[in-house]
Amino acid sequence: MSYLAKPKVHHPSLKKNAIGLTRRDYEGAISTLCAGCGHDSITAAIIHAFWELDIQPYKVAKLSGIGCSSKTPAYFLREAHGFNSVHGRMPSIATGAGAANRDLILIGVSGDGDSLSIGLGQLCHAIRRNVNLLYILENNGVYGLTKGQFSASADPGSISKKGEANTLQAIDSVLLALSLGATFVARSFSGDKAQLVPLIEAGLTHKGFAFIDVISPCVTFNDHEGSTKSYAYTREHQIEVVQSDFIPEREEITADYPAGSVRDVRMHDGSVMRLCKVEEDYDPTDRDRAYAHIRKHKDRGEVATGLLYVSPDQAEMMEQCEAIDEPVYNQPFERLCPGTEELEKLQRRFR
Amino acid sequence: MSYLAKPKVHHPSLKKNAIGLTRRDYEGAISTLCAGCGHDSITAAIIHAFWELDIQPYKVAKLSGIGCSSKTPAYFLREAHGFNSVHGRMPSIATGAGAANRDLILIGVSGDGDSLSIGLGQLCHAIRRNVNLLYILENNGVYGLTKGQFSASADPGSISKKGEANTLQAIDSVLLALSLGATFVARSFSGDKAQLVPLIEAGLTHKGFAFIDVISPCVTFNDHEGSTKSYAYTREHQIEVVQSDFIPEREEITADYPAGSVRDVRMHDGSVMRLCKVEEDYDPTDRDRAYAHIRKHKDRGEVATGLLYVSPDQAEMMEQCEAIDEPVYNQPFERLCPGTEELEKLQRRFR
Amino acid sequence: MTSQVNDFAFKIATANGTGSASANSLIMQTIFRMGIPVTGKNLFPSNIQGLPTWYEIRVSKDGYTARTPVFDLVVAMNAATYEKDVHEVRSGGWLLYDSTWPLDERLLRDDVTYIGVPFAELCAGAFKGVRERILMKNIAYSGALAALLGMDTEVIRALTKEKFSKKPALLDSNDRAIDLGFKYVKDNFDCPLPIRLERMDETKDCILIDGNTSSALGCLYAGATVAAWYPITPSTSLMDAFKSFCQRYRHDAETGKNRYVILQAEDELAAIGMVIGASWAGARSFTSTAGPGISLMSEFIGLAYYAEVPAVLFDVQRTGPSTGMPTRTQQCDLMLCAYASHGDTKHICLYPSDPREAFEFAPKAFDLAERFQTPVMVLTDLDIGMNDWMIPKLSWDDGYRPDRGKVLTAEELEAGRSFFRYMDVDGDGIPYRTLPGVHPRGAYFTRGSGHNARGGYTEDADEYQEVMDRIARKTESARKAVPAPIVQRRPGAKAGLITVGGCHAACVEAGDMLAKEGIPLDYMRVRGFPFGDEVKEFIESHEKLYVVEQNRDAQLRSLLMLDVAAPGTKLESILYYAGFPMSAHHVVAGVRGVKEKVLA
Amino acid sequence: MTSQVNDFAFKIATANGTGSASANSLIMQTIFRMGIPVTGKNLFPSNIQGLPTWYEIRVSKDGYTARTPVFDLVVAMNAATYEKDVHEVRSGGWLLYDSTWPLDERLLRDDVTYIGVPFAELCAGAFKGVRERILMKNIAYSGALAALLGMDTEVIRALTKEKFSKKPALLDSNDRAIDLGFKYVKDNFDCPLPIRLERMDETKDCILIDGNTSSALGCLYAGATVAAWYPITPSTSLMDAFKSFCQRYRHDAETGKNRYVILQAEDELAAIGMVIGASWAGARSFTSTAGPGISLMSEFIGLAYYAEVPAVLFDVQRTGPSTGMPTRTQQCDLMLCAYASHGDTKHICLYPSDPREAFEFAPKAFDLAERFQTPVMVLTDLDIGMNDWMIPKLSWDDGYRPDRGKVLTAEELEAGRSFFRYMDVDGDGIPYRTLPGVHPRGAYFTRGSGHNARGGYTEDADEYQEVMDRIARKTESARKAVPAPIVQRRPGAKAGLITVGGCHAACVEAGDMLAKEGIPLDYMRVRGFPFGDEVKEFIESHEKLYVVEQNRDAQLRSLLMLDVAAPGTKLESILYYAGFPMSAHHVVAGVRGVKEKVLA
Ligand SMILES: Cc1ncc(C[n+]2csc(CCOP(=O)(O)OP(=O)(O)O)c2C)c(N)n1
Ligand SMILES: Cc1ncc(C[n+]2csc(CCOP(=O)(O)OP(=O)(O)O)c2C)c(N)n1
Ligand code: SF4
Ligand code: SF4
Ligand SMILES: [Mg+2]
Ligand SMILES: [Mg+2]
Repeated sequence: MSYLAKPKVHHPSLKKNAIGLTRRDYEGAISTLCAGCGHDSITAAIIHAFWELDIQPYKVAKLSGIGCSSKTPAYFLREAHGFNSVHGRMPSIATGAGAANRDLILIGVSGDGDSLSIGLGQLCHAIRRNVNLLYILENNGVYGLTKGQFSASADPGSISKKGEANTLQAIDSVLLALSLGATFVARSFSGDKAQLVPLIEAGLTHKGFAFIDVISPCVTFNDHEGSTKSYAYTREHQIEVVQSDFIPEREEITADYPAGSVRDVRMHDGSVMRLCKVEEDYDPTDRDRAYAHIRKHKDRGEVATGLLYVSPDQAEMMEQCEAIDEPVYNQPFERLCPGTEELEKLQRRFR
Repeated sequence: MSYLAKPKVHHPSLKKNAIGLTRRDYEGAISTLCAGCGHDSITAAIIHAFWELDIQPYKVAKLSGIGCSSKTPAYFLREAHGFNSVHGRMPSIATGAGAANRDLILIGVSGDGDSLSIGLGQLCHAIRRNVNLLYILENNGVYGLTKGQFSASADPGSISKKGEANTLQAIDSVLLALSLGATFVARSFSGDKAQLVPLIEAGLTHKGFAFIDVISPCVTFNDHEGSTKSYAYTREHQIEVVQSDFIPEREEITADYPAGSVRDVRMHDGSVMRLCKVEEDYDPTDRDRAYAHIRKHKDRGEVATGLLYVSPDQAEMMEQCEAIDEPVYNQPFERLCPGTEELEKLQRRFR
Repeated sequence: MTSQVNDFAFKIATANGTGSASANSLIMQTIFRMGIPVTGKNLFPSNIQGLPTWYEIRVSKDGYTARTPVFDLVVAMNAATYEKDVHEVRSGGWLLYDSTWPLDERLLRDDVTYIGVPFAELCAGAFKGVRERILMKNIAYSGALAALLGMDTEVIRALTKEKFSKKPALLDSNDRAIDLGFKYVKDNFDCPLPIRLERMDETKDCILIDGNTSSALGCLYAGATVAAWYPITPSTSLMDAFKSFCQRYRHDAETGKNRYVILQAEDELAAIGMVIGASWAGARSFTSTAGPGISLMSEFIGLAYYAEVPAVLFDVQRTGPSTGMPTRTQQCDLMLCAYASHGDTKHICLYPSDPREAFEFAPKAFDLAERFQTPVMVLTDLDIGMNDWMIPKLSWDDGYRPDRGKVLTAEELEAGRSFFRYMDVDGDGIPYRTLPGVHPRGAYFTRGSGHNARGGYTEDADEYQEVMDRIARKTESARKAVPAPIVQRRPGAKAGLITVGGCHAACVEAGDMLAKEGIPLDYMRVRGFPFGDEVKEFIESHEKLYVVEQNRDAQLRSLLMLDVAAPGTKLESILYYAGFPMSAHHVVAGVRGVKEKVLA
Repeated sequence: MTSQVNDFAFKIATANGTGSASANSLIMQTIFRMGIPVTGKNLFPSNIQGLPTWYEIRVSKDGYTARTPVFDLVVAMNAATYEKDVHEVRSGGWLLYDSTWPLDERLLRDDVTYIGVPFAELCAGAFKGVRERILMKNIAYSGALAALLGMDTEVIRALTKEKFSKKPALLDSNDRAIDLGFKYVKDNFDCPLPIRLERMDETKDCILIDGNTSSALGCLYAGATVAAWYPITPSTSLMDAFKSFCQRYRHDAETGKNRYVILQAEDELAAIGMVIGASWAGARSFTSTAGPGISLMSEFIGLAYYAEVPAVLFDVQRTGPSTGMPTRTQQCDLMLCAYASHGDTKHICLYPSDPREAFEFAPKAFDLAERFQTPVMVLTDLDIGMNDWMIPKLSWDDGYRPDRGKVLTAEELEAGRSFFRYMDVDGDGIPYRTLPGVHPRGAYFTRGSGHNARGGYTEDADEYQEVMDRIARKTESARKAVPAPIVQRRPGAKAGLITVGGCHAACVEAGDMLAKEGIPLDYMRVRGFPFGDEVKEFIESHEKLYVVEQNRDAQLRSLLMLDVAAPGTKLESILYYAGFPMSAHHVVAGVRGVKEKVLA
């Protein structure tokens, strides 16, 4: 049983954030995942991001499906409500929760089996709806909890622990999301906290569906030689195509970057995602070029990571529904029920 | 009630094909769809294609889900088995049928509701498996049979018959298929039989999953001003990016085209798909360029049609399974059951 | 039948999508406004255009609203079903047909009076364009019927005026079409027929409404704010109605914002997931579907049951199994809804008998769902949901306030009130819950996996069982909370009639018929599951009980045996499941049949 | 207990993923090879590494194989559950623990003998590397047990040799670890304990096997060629086993091609769809799943029922509802499997009681599915499926030929034999079917929507009902075809014990115990649904019946009431549903409890 890997960043671990909470206040139950599981590192990054963003834990709702990855919401934000639903159906739960209470800060955690096999339809449609949700796909290429079958993200030719080669095409969740019109698409690696934390922060700030696919090796069933989702393989083939830094609203922006190399994307709440374009020809606000770029790396056997695409200004679900600004779930009954008189009037129609 | 639109091509309609059958022999029950429904034209094209390919109707299995489109398998090939399954689940039925009897010629007909909403997951995974199946998506942007709700292929801003504008992103099945590694991707228009027939012929010949999205206007619920799936709109915005002609194996190929403008793609059975590249920079064997090209037209508000991408040599499902060449369903029992002696031996393991 | 004044039935045969619907509702409304009790049953195909469709209208001065299979008059406007339709006329009845074309000799019956009106010809003369001629032909037969049955032409005029107030052109052509039919009949036949209408005063406190519309209205009044659905016949019009009501009553004029959210999901699994998510977050949320949807929702229904999340589902039943006959009615999901999902599960079900109860049970369903923190199923059917029923006007109590159940507020939590999600604090089996985003002390982890009374994950045998046993107690206590059965006793009755839902109308009528025959029967209609004590008592107090329902496998009988230990030996099934609404004739024949069987 | 030779139970507590599994099976096999009846129950968590896990071993010279909750000895290797484990030792029993660290005073019981062995210390001395030390610690305790219980060291040696024949290094360290434990105990305690093993000759015609493996073997022998599945505990190992059997027996050496297709589907809906598609095309096809899968398959199951397509489903039941406790056992899907899907549906179910019947029922399931053209469910559970059972060797009749049911061949069709898909030609309710791709005259359109006897689409009331009634007759006739119940009568018995599946072992033992107490009970174990006449007769011939099952809501009792009109008043439920396999103690206590209840 592994305890939470504590964040490795460099300030005393009991430092308080703007609302007076330490990172401990953002932790949850002790993880029951295997020692070294990538998912635990992602949990640590999530804790760090919420802490840095000064978010009140209880304003958050944590949602998941079923799988080792889907267990992780129990391991962070103990003061937030959690909903460990059924396999592959977290997106619909999140959609409903967001519809009822748009003030909730929604974070969904899923796995590649949960998201790309049984849950593929719901994931695609949540993207289409642009539900205001941070969706983290903890991608290890296998079904961990059921002991290591290939998932739909397993690459063709990747070798299972039993030694079998996968023959099927892999579903690349990032390309899929781009094809479906996702408004925030990122990919990262559980072993790269420095990259992951700002991405999570940006995702939480993004208004709409923020999709982050995180390669998260399964040490027990898919971290061996021949696996393309192992720590070793990912370290070798990961290429950060755009390095991003998240700057919360209140901090004013100091432009100490060599001109040209930097691009700021302003999120709807005024905060800024600062993108240092590691690669010249790359533009993370151009969907088609982003797509082509990722494919180009893919063809080279590389895994492009970073904030791959963002379009901060598209209407999220509740805006499309033209819903009131307050949550609908606790509207006073008087404002919901037309009452006797109206019923009288109304019934003239039915005579 | 509309009777089958008879093929409009120019030879006497009772001409016999190589196996001595007339097009009548490829027809089915009388359509019960609305007069003018695009689906009926597709049915006519299917009948024509099977006839031209000299296929024995009874060797075919016709599969569908639920919807007006899914009713159409009853309207062609009366001598073929049909399976009108449940809503959105035709791909799994087809996968199973193909696994049991790989000699079956499988054709699946579906609608945009059937394929892109409830059935999205199964469609994507059938593509991934490269099931040896011709899949025709009769795309009208609405749920016809349930009276005109928007489907997932309805374009943002498209106006419903009730006058409401669609706010959601459209799922473009062709881009989706390309992202998922589909090996044969085409788009056509029910009103363009000359284009549709050769595509169906090529699709039937393709070894693996052949996907054809056919814009097929719903005259009753989505053929009005403001709809982007109406006859008028489609006629105006359809652009044939690659004009294709199907040349069955036995006919030798006469190269009477201006050199350079033509490209032949040889299908696994020796037949040839002749592509006249209407557009210079287009290469239907380059997945990424095809994708970019389609997007380019989309951004211009155009609908690219034709054989958009083909890769004839990838292993279809049964090859990936390394299954025997004959169907497995009727293997002699002796070859399947190890018998008493083996059972004796085997059980030593369990002592 | 003795007198035929205001007491007969007729049937109109047309083709789908030829605009006969408006003609039929015109006829219905006219009779209704003449103060005469009337019901209509629409028998339509699973098709958009061209297939045969029938509309049955029953006029009953005694106020019987059940379907009757005996037709005094048939209007045969569809050549495709001509032969079938001629056979449907009762001996001594009338057939109204389009005499533009000569009638096939073989279709002539000498026990039927044929009334030929050259509708096509008349309309060809009076209207331009194929489409309009087809439409007007159907309006014209309502004119003919007006003359034959003695409808009040003033009422008709008034109705067309209201209907086409904004479309003068249409108004004109409709009126002309009506006159065509009316005049021709007046001039060529002596009217009215022995089956005819005479003004009454029986409908002034009633309305004509379908159950999907009234269910939607009930959800609006109950304060439902989130609805998620996937289109499926015959439930689609429920959500359509809810949407239009919301647009009218929940749209904030100034801000232009909506006080509701309706989500068309990608399928039924997503729809129920959205409902559960919304209910979990505190909204009154519901979905509407039909049998196939309930099957697909099964896994999620089990989650809501075990994790104790409220949810309201309307199952507008249609003929099963599988796709079955989507445009025919049945009561075939009774067992499924009561026990949906794997593992030990049991669900609260409500069974409205008509659109009025559908309206009343909607708020009840939300109250029960939130009180007992569990899914509640409201089972109607295609007949209740899509046909126009004559019912007493709907009424509403402005004093009604939703029962949101045991939800701890931020204040209570702030005040340090202890909270363990699945603990039986009050001894009623119902735990307290909290909503997300309200207070740190309210936080807990909702899960469908094993959990203990404190809400923690568990694989411990005792902890698991403690929660399961409490949930069982909770569901038990719901017996007292669901609507009690309707019970009517008749002097001298030894046996009883038991039924559910839309069979009510047929059973009431059958009860009267049987009583006249000297077979008085007590009557009980169950309205909620699990069944209350009254149900048990009624069964115990009779030696023989006829259980009337619309499915093949006697599902209501099964529920009675399982839930209140009704001895099967007592329960004689009367089943009708061919897809049409139940009629009194079926019930009477059934009772007689059983009696004979017993005697033999 | 009087004698403790070959008649005791012990329990080993370790942590998940520390390799204790191999130690435990070594112990099991040693006892088994000593000719002594033995069973093991593995109680593992829904987790991959680190959580507590227990392995229970029961030695029974009388051959009782049910779980017993009374432990003479507990091996406490997991500090996390130390306290719990100490309490599990029966009074007068023994506790074997790792004495490397001093024992917590508070855990000392004076009615228990503590046997301390410094496993960690011993292994630290003997092995290098953390991982190996942890693993070897677990091997070492088997050595200690060998000494304490008097296991035959020759047998152990032989076993390790076989096991590690290809890994000499591992063989060496294993043997050394065993010696460590063995020696230390020999040197420090007098061995063996009063609870000890002595060679017998009771196991030579038996094997140790789990039900998932034997089910898979049954499917292989039945000639299944297409399998589709989605991973889910506890059914996953069934498909794993099927795959490895196929690789061994269905792989064509020359061509390198496979005479089978196994598809890992994207979910359970797709899995059952593939099975239905494959069966429709003529293959013997099956899926394996657990409760949540059956819920998700519900819609498709209704299609197969109504369109009459064969399909075989293995439901390896686990503790529900919802996700429930995936690694605990229950019999909680009995009702769901019998009636899955909306509309009127009813399914053939088979209930094997152990791995041997699981093997035998597999071919039976395919025969029934193809004979009756309908889904057939084989219900096992986690206990049967995943635990090692001692059963008589499996046997096979080489004369067996699959019953492919009424399938018309190309020749028959060519010969002009008329074919109407849904017509009752033979009067047995079973129509003829054809396979796609075989012959033009065989063509028909399979659909879940309304169809008539000729296979055409219909919305006609009579045509629809004709097909539904025939299907009901067909299912009725299946009563005679399913395996008959096992019935055992005892002289002087007035009451009876009824059970299903894996409860058999506990009921057999309980029957003997109760007989000794002077309460002789007749016994019936149902094996197939719908129930045959023998079931009805057994119930009618007893005034009181105890129904033993592993679920909260008495689902078997419900099925008996619904399907053979068993009067509820007769049926007393004995329920255990906390997740562990049923034990005789529960049954005996249950019977006594009811008797007391009755007396009181
Ligand atoms: C309906 C249903 N089917 C199957 C399962 C079994 N199951 C649990 S987790 C899982 C896959 C998990 O894989 P993934 O989502 O990648 O999570 P990981 O364990 O790899 O993090 C499966 C198939 C289930 N719980 N529910
Ligand atoms: C499980 C289930 N849900 C809903 C329905 C109702 N339904 C029938 S067809 C259909 C949509 C059809 O749309 P599409 O696939 O686009 O076909 P079209 O009629 O437009 O050709 C729906 C929702 C159903 N039959 N089954
Ligand atoms: S099995 Fe794999 S995914 Fe699951 S906890 Fe262990 S390492 Fe992580
Ligand atoms: S409703 Fe639309 S899709 Fe359906 S048949 Fe009519 S035109 Fe075609
Ligand atoms: Mg995974
Ligand atoms: Mg459509």
